[in-house]
Amino acid sequence: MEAIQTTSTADDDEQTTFEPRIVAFLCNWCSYAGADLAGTSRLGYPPNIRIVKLPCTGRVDPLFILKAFERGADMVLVSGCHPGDCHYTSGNYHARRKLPTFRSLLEFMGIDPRRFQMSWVSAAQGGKWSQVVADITALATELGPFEYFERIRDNRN
Amino acid sequence: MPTLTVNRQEIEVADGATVLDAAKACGLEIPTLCHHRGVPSAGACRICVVEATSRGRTRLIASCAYPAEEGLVVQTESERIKRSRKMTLELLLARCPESERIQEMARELGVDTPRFKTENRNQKCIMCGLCVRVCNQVIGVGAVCFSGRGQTREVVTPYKELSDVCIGCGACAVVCPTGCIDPAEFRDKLLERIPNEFNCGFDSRRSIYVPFPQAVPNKPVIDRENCIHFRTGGCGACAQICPAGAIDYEAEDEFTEEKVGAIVVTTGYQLYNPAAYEEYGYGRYPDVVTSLEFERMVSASGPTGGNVYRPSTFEYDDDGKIVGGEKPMVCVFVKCVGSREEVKHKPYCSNICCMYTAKHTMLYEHKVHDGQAFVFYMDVRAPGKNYEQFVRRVAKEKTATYIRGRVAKIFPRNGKMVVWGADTLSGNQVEIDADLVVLAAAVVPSSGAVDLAQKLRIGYDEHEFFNEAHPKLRPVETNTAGIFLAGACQAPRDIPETVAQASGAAAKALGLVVRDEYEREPIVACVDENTCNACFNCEPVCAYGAIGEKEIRDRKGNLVKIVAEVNPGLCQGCGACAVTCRSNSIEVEGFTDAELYAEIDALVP
Amino acid sequence: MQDLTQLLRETAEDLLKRKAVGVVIGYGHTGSRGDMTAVFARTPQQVSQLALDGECYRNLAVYLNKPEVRKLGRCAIVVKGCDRRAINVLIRENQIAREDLHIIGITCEGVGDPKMQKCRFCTVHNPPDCDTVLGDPVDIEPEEGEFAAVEAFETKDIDARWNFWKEKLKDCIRCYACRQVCPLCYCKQCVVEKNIPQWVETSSHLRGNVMWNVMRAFHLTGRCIGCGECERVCPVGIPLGLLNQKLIQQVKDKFEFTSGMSADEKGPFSTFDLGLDTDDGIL
Amino acid sequence: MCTCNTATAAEDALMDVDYVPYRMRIDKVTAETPDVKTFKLVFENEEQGEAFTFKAGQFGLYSIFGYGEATFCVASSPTRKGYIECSIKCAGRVTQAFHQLNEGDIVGFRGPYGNCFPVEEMKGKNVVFVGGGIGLAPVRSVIWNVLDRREEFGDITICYGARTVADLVYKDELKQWDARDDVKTIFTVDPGGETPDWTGQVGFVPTVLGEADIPAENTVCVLCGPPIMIKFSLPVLTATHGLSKENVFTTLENRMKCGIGKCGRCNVGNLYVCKDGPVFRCSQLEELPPEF
Amino acid sequence: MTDPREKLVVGAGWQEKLVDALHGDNVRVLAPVLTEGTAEFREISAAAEMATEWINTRTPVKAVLFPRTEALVEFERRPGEDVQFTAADNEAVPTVVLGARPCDLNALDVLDTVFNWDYRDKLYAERRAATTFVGVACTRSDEACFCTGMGGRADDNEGSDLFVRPMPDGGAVLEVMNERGAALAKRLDGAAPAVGTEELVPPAQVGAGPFDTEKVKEWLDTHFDDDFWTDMSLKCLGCGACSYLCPTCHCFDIVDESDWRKGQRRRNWDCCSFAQFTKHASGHNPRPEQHSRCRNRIMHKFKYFIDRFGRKACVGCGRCIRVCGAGQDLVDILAEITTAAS
Repeated sequence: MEAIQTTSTADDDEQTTFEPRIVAFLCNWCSYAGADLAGTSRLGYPPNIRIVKLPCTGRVDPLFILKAFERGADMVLVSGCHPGDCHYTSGNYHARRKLPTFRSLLEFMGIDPRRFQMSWVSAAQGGKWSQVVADITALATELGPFEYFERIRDNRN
Repeated sequence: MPTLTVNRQEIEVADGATVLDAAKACGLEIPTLCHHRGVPSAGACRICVVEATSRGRTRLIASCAYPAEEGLVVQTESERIKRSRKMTLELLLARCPESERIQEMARELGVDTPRFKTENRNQKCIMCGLCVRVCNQVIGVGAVCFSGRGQTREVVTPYKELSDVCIGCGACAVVCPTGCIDPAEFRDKLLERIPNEFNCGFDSRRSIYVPFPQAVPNKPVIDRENCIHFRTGGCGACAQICPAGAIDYEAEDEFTEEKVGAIVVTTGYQLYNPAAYEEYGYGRYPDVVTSLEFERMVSASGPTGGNVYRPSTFEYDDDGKIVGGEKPMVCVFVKCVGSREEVKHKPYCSNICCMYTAKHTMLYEHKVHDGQAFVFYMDVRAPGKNYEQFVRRVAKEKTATYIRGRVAKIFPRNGKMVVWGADTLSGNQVEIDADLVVLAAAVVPSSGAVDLAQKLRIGYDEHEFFNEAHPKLRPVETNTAGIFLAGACQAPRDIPETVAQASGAAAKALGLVVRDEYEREPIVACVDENTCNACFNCEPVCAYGAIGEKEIRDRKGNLVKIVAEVNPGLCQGCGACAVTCRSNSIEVEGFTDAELYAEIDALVP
Repeated sequence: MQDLTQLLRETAEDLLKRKAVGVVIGYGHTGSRGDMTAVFARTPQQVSQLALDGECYRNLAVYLNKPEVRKLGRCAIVVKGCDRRAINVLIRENQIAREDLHIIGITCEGVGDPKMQKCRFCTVHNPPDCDTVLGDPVDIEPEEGEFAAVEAFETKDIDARWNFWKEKLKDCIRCYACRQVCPLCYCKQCVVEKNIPQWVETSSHLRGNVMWNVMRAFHLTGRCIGCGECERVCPVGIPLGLLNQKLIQQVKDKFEFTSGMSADEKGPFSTFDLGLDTDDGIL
Repeated sequence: MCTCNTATAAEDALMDVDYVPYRMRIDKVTAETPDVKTFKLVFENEEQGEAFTFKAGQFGLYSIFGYGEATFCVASSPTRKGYIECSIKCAGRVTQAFHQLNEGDIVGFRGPYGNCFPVEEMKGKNVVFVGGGIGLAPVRSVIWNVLDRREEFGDITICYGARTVADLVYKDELKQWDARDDVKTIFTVDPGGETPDWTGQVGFVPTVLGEADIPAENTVCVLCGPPIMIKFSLPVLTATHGLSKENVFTTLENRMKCGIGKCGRCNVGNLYVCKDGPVFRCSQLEELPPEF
Repeated sequence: MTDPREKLVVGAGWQEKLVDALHGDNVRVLAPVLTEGTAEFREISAAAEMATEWINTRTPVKAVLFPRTEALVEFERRPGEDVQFTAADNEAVPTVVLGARPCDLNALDVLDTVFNWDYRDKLYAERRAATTFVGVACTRSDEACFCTGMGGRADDNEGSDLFVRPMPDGGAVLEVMNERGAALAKRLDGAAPAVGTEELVPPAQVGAGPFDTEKVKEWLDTHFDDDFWTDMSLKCLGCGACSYLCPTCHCFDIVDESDWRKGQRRRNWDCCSFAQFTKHASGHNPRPEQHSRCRNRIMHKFKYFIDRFGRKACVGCGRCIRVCGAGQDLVDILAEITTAAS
């Protein structure tokens, strides 16, 4: 996968120093292929995204999301096939129930729901992938470092 | 099964057969007028009389209506019969002297001029009632009937008015022995011509038809929507006529379930509808056609028999066949109609248009020797073997004038289609008065491609072309195991490419199905029997029904517990079950919790 | 209530005498302090320990998962409407078969003094599908909206929410009383006990505590019947019921699902509904 | 329980423990069976290595940082200095992680802890070693300890069995022992576990042990293996061969966390297996609550 | 009750002075602070934060010496390098604990024993040495309290370094129990020697009569296998609340918690009621059933610990009764055993 770094045009010093870390869980068949397409199509997108390939968004356990936050992710993205297009028939339908519910729980806990994003990006949507990453990176930059877990990372007690 | 004697020949006929049938079975010809195979006989015209002897008594009977009784002795040739027929024809000729059919029959029986005269001569109708019977008893509509008695008797519509009862099927006209019926007298709107889809609707077909000459299987099908039998319950003419008894109206479309080891998807393409270019007027101006319509025209088996005519001038025969038209002397071909149009249409190149357009110009030249062809093009893309040479030949032989530029507008003027375009090489505006404009419309996937893809669980791109597993390394496979692609359903492809891909797909499919043992994907789920709670929440989540129950027994065979089990042959490894399992007792090989944990762990230092 | 106690004892005695059950799990005032706790009557003599009153707030369904209790034979169990719902979930998740239970339902106007919060919006005062029902049918309108507490909490802004939970969860000592008392936490291996990999850290610090409590709540999505036992037993007073209630609200609003209303239902995460599910909030 | 231990224990007593392990480097990894590997560990700090002593039967806590600690006996002989060996069966989180390691990797080791086999007490006596599966590891430490001082002991018999030929550990050493004139060896595999070229016996350890010729007088036994094997071997040793339970020694493998009598995990009755064991006389075990 | 070495009288407001003096010396002061209906030991910056009316803290004072989680070893793995590890920074902070209850302080003896009986637990020992405990006589009790049943008293000064007997006017009689207490008492300006006739707030009356723990032990000695265990454990749900909040329970777990780069080896409270507590990696579990675990808990407190260390491991603080979600009652269990024994 190739991600061509877009040059940051931010003139604000603070903004240029903060590079959000975004962990993305992508389904193998649609979004991962879409990201791949973005790469082979030489579409640029911010390099802040770190991808975990999964067979399907249905494989995304909320544990993964929390663990990513715990480990220092500023944002988590889950991206998969559009509804109806799941390679496994219904994995994304299950994800579409489970993960937004989890997001509402996070929100209830006081974790900004915007820190957990979901998208549907098909294998042919290299352009959309590039756009999604650009958009959420901009959002993550705007939201700033996610410090809830950072602060308790080395918590002794 | 009665047995009777016809002209001293014994014959056994089917129950319900008529004497006429028996005679025919003996190879004897009996003239008829009011008889039609598909219509119940009435013995109205009495041309078909024969002598029949039963219980010692000999009479003249109408063979078309008289039942073939057991022991009946029939004589089809005799003076008495001849006299009777002559008399009948004399009378008919007197009534219908102009009818060619009657004249012909009269000649055969040696009747020259009738001895009788009638007031209202020159009728064609012989009052045989065949049309009334066909309409009532066969079509089942009853749109025509007899009216009046004796001299004033005539065949009319009820109240002599055009009625909606008539469905305009034209059966009456077909059966009329004297050809005196024009269905237009019964109904203002006749049954619509059924456009022949294979010929792009240029000509028509019947409601029972063979879809196209090379159809597989090459057998007729009934178009239920248009078939009179399915509309009124009547007709059934085709069933009566078919000597093989192959027509079965009861036959239903069936869903058959087949278990297969592989599927090759070859659903092909269709043309982008150029009506989307309003400025080209496709659909409004008959002389603006698509390349496929042109292709049908130049085909020897096509609607025009290989002649190129301007569609606005098509001449049809009674059967709806095109028999003539005006040859287009100036023909303009427009390429890239819908292709390579990022904004409103399709951004991709349709791949095949350059080559077939070059071919079309050549065929056009063959068909219309002194015609003039122009081609509007963006580029000429001819990257196949010998393709470039072919295009050069077209240019060299001047079969067409290539104009690099796009067409801005097409409109009719003085019976011509005016084509406004640009020649970007010379920088000039071009105006051509064309007789025919052929649009090389973009290639798009067949309608229903998305539905099919969703059924098969194969991917498709934003243009609805199916996705191959890998553009370079797995071009004929899909991401779903056992499903392969060939041809234009995957992307615009020409014939050699399609054939090559189809061969590859076939080989791949065979490679899959000929094996005795299969390798399954290593990425499947497995259940930890020790920790499984047997809640079976995973079961409904599995789209493949791969989760079953497993009984755990101790050494003595006592049931200890039941746990979930994954059938690795069915499992596709999506992992939805693993997430549903709260105790994390299901792992997906290759995407185990431990592996994913390590990945997440390492991603954010 | 006294006569109900009598009725219960008679029922239990009959069941035990007939050997229709091996144990009657009910309530009783036990010990020197007389707390209303679980009583396991295994002989007709022991039925005198059984009692019913307004303090039957425990959810005894949790004991149906205990192997030690199951060893005693077929169970008769005293349930209120809310507890009955928990049994429905257990049946739907194959943890117990309906025919292995004799359910003694007690109609309930709410328990505790003052009434427990869950009783104020209860709609299952009369437990359905019981083998024996004790008490007259109760018809009470809910006193407050089911999600009043959730809605009240949600008036806090996002940072205030986090600060609230941070302070609460900091105290979690990881005694797992919430898990052990939950009738629906029956996993042979809790996610926190799975150590390859160790998703949930076991140390009692905020990082692991957040993970544990969030996952505990999430594993009850579409399952929790809101008996409130987790919150009641938490030795450090974490309002766990609020988290559960939020998820109950979510599945009700989004998936039109209320857990435990029938034993045949499918959990909201075992199925999906193209008519209900939306792409809201998905890019 | 054994006198030789008290010296060590006294030295360690009231030593401050901060749970920081020795830094050890893996010197050699030997695959014993499909799921057992033997790790040879050397001290990174040479001083520590020189000062380090232990007794046969003692255990330690081996750790991989990020995965945790696990308890194993030291499988090498105290007579062989400068390194320790442990044989680890792949079972849980730590052992799985151990199996991923390679030579040169760093691990932690805390120990030695616990008591030991009373090698001094065995002097002048006939010694029978009975091992099953991975249970040979603690026995091996004693075997080499005894063989390295061969002249001090009487007849030596080694009876070792595993489920299959593949499951036999220390295959090279089995050959070495077999080749010695001064050691009697009985090697066996469970019925069905034999290979065509297997020259040893076929049968369960208690069975072949019962058929073996073992002197009843002046004999001690070191017995280690799966609980089921111990359960059935013990009567064979006592009833068939006439050994006293006092003279049969085994080790317990309770779960431990601290190794130093604090964490409360290994308690059996009022004993701390980590302090009062892991080596016990079979007569002692009979008096303990059956919680091991 | 142990005889104090010295008795002092201090007037109302003595806590303020003491806390201020200690803060001046950078000594951490922990005291019960009321939080949502219960009290917890928290670091205080002024005596006013301290609870005045409380029965006992939710968490026992053992947490000061033996926290519910603490780092033992710090480790770090840099790419391409071997793992590095060091002892965690656990430097003991000089601490004074104000307001510990006699039962909790009694319990320290159990912890002292365990953490020092053979090897000395460095972390515990250093914290112990740096901490001074100021015990205070109970003036209130609740129905779960049963220190008297275990031989304790509401005004037992055993285990305190300095023991406080409150007076109605806010003053107190302080008993100096040892050097640490004496050192603390020195900081109290205006303390006068007690005369012995000071009016004291009467100590709380704790309802439980003394148990004959010897009888209990006798019964336990001979009833390892008994239906009693099955019966009493039916109710138990196997959580760790009672152990975690028990002032004498000291079982712990050692776990590594880390991300891929660095982490800590931690010591956490553990509990013998957990089904996983003794479970081997092989799946074998020496205490597979709840009754064996419940039995172990009772046996450990009232038999094993006595056998080993000569004292029982229960001080009657009543926390296990208060927190038990299943309504399990240790007093009742002991009563039943006593009945069975007679």
